Amino acid sequence: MLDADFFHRWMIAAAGLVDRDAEHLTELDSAIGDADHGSNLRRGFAAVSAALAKEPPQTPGAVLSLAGRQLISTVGGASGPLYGTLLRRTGKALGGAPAVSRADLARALGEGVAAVSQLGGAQAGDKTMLDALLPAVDALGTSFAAGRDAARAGAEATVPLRARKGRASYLGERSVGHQDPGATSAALLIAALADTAETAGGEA
Amino acid sequence: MLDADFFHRWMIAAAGLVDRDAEHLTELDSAIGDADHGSNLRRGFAAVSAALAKEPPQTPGAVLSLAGRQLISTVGGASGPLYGTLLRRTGKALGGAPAVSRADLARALGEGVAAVSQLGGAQAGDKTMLDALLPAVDALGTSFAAGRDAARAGAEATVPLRARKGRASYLGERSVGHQDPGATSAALLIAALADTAETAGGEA
Amino acid sequence: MLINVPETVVADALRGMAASHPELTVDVENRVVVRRDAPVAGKVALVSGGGSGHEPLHAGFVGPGMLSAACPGEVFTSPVPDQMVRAAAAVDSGEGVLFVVKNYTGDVLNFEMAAELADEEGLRIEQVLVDDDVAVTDSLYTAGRRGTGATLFVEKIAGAAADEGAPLDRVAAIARRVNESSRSFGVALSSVTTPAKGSPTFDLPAGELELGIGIHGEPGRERRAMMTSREIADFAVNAVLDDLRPGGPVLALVNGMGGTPLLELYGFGAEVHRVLRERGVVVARTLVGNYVTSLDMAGCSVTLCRADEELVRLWDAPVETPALRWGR
Amino acid sequence: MLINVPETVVADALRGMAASHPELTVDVENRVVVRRDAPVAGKVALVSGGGSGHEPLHAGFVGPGMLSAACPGEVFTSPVPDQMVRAAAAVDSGEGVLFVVKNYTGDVLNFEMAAELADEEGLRIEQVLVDDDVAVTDSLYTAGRRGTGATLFVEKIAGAAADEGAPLDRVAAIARRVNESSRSFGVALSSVTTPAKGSPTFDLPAGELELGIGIHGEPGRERRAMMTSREIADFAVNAVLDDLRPGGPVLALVNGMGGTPLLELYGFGAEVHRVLRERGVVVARTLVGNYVTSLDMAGCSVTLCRADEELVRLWDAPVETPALRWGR
Ligand SMILES: Nc1ncnc2c1ncn2[C@@H]1O[C@H](COP(=O)(O)OP(=O)(O)O)[C@@H](O)[C@H]1O
Ligand SMILES: Nc1ncnc2c1ncn2[C@@H]1O[C@H](COP(=O)(O)OP(=O)(O)O)[C@@H](O)[C@H]1O
Ligand SMILES: [Mg+2]
Ligand SMILES: [Mg+2]
Ligand SMILES: [Mg+2]
Ligand SMILES: [Mg+2]
Repeated sequence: MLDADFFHRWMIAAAGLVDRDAEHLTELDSAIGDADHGSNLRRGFAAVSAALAKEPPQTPGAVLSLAGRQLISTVGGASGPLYGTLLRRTGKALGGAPAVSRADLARALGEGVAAVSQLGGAQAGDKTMLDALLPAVDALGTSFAAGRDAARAGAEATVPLRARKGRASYLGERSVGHQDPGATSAALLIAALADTAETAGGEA
Repeated sequence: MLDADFFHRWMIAAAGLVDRDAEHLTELDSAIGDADHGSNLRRGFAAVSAALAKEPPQTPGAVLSLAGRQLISTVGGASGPLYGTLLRRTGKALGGAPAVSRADLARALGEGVAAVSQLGGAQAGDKTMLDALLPAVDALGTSFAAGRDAARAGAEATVPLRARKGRASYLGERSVGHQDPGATSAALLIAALADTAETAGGEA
Repeated sequence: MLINVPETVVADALRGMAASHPELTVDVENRVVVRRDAPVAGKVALVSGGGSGHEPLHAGFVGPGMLSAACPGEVFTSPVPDQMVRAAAAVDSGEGVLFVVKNYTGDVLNFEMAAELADEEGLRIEQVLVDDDVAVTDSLYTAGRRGTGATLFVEKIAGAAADEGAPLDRVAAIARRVNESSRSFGVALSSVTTPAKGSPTFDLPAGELELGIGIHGEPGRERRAMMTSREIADFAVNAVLDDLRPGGPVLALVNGMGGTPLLELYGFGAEVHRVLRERGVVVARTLVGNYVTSLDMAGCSVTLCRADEELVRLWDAPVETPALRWGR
Repeated sequence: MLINVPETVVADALRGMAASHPELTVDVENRVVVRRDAPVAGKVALVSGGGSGHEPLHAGFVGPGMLSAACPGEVFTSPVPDQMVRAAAAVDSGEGVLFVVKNYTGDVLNFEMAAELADEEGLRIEQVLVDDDVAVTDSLYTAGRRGTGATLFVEKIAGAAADEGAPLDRVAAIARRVNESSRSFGVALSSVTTPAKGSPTFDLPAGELELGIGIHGEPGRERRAMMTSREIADFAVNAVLDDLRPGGPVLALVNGMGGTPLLELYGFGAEVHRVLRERGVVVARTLVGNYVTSLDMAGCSVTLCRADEELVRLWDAPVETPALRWGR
């Protein structure tokens, strides 16, 4: 079972990967966006880490809710409300349980992802973070590692797509041939989850 | 003897050389000035050519006076009033004579050059057009060709000088190592004179 | 770049605004710029905001006759809901608050969240979405037209209506009318360098330009060999007119993207007027300058707004902000 | 560049000014910009001018409370005497005309010739020479200090004095007092590209800057590795203060050279205020913006003016020009 500490470590791991790859994310965003995705998420996850350190929440749901609120309050842009909603809704779906299973998490994350789709109006194939998140949710039913692989594959599969949502959609055909920054960061978020699970010792 | 037509052709020749070397003059001016000397003089001498074509003056003095007035009215910058004064004063010194000798011209040009020095307050060695004009006036006593050589040598000798007048003086030590644009264009003016004399058939 | 570190550019700029504009209250920590005399009794308040890097938009438009408050986000990143809620609370006189939102996914989502939160706090909020950029096709396959130069028209004219004492629904209706009556088209002659990235967002060789750009350093719809001012005006004004089809006079904004000298911008303005004359369009008022910018980007945009008598009157009404001032 | 051909940039810009500023009379052919209501009976007139490429200086400062007319020259080239004489004749109400001349050999010589010609035509002319740039040593070995940012202070304050009805000698005396009370220092973060040359006037690699530059793309006195906004403010403000030694409050102009985003300029303004605070100098008024520019050059300058009560009052007096407007 995954307790609050696990979710806490997940967020810290996500902050680490985002920090490591921030330049790369910004580079991707400069090709089809406005060159701020890396610094946006770095700022947001740094705030998440700080908030969690200050007063560590006691349940998985509370960890994700706090993280989501922090992202909404510090990121801005499209990714702030979307990632914030993802984590808040996932946290809400986890309820007050002190520990949850991988299957619980996959289900809750599914609700979170649905909320992102509803908020932003994007569907699979629109070349957004959803293209990494949707396959990840499915694969998490199998294993954390499968979730990571599916998310990365989903992110890479955005390259040939033409963007239909967000800033990249302004480019029309010129958005083709570039990997979506949000899908790439979403894959990092899922990779951080799998890393955390592996460090915790095998499949939880 | 040099008649109005000779002076007219001198001015046309000067316009030609300035036009040919305008980019070079501007290049020199961008190193130690503001990158406009070539376009300034091109504009001015084009106006001189146009004015002379419209109503060709009947005496050498009138040709130079008209040319000088045109430069003052169309060039602007430091070189407009200075070159304008040079030609107007030289023209005035030539008086109403229908034709003049090389010696007359050398003397009159000496007065013009003195007027430039008085107007702009510069002396020999200040890294200005005077560094080409002063030796040229002396050498014109000998021959047109000597005038041309002296002017060019004077212009080249401005390279190691530190500017004490005009825009280049703002650079202080950094003005050293560059040829002065105004001295370079002054050498063109004298070269045009020698060219005109040669085309007219030997020493006048 | 003239900065300390990328992380503090927005806070540094707000400190600078605080030091030089005693007529504004600048909350540097919470990133809210408010006119000092807010809330103004009996008047609807206007709040706008968006990513930084477009100055003087928005904070430069705070003052009598225009915005009550502005919320600057990080460079090219929409502000967060907390800022907007705080701004709304600071300026609301009880008559309600209009949010002026440029149509970008980030701005729309953050203002939407802010509106919900403000609503929970008992504030009356209306929103107007600005989407004037004809370079973007407004279809299911895009995030819709971007908000660019028309923002200035909306903020000025709706601000004047609020100043006259119009109620919230009427101020919002006028703001929407201005937006619906406005179209823009932008051109980049250089890329843009954000403090965070430190190098140009896209490569644009000298001798080429991007047609149909926005104000965030996104590449445009099309790259071409360099065009003359005349040709660019033909292209941009025609693109706007073909979409706008004005039947009467227009307001014109000849806007610089930040890196184009005013000398060149005025020359471009002359060409804009020429095209309009050729197409038989009368220009009621023209504004030329760097108002809705994209950091150091060289380039320009043209915004036209179909202007009836009421809009012209509200445009002419007094305004007293750091970047826009006239009337008495 | 956003131009047609280099030869017409100034004329094109004047056509644009004519189209967008009905309050000005723009003589495109003769290159004179005059306030429409000139000559103003009973008032001394102010005429300025200089090379183009410094916009909004000078034409953007024509209007009530500031200049009566401006004469734009070619880019970075002083205007010719004919323009100044024509301008003076257009604005003189019989009370005389003050020429505001920036101290460059070209400007000085051309205005001098104009003054002689105007004198011959029976006009009463006074001249004030602006030379505020402390980067240039004022010695026998230079053309003297350049005129830069202080021009704005001189034109605004002398314009206000003229507007109050002060006679010519008094307007000239105030103008000279403002100049003597003002010092500037400028920094370039990039070179400048003139239309005629089409490529940067000097090479300035990213990561380096030029200290002590003027407004014509001349290289500065010294090249250094890039400095932070904080360090540049320390250097520039100290250079000005060490020469100016104000005993009381100052007016401050935090000026952009054209290519620096307003976001960065405000951040720099915060640092300027910090240095002044540290040195115990009280700032009476601050103006931040692109006012005395050098085409697309990135960079900034700081101008400080020792301000007694009279100068502050005249600074605050109403002004109504394209680029500077306040008061009522
Ligand atoms: N409507 C949307 N639904 C889902 N994801 C979106 C949507 N719009 C944008 N995104 C995601 O957000 C990413 C961009 O985030 P970011 O650069 O931080 O914000 P902004 O576009 O406001 O600068 C995109 O790469 C995309 O994955
Ligand atoms: N006081 C002076 N006396 C003589 N010649 C001068 C003086 N000042 C400048 N010059 C000449 O003028 C030249 C520059 O002319 P130009 O570039 O057309 O004018 P500006 O310096 O106003 O841009 C210099 O190279 C120098 O030879
Ligand atoms: Mg982005
Ligand atoms: Mg020059
Ligand atoms: Mg963004
Ligand atoms: Mg010049």
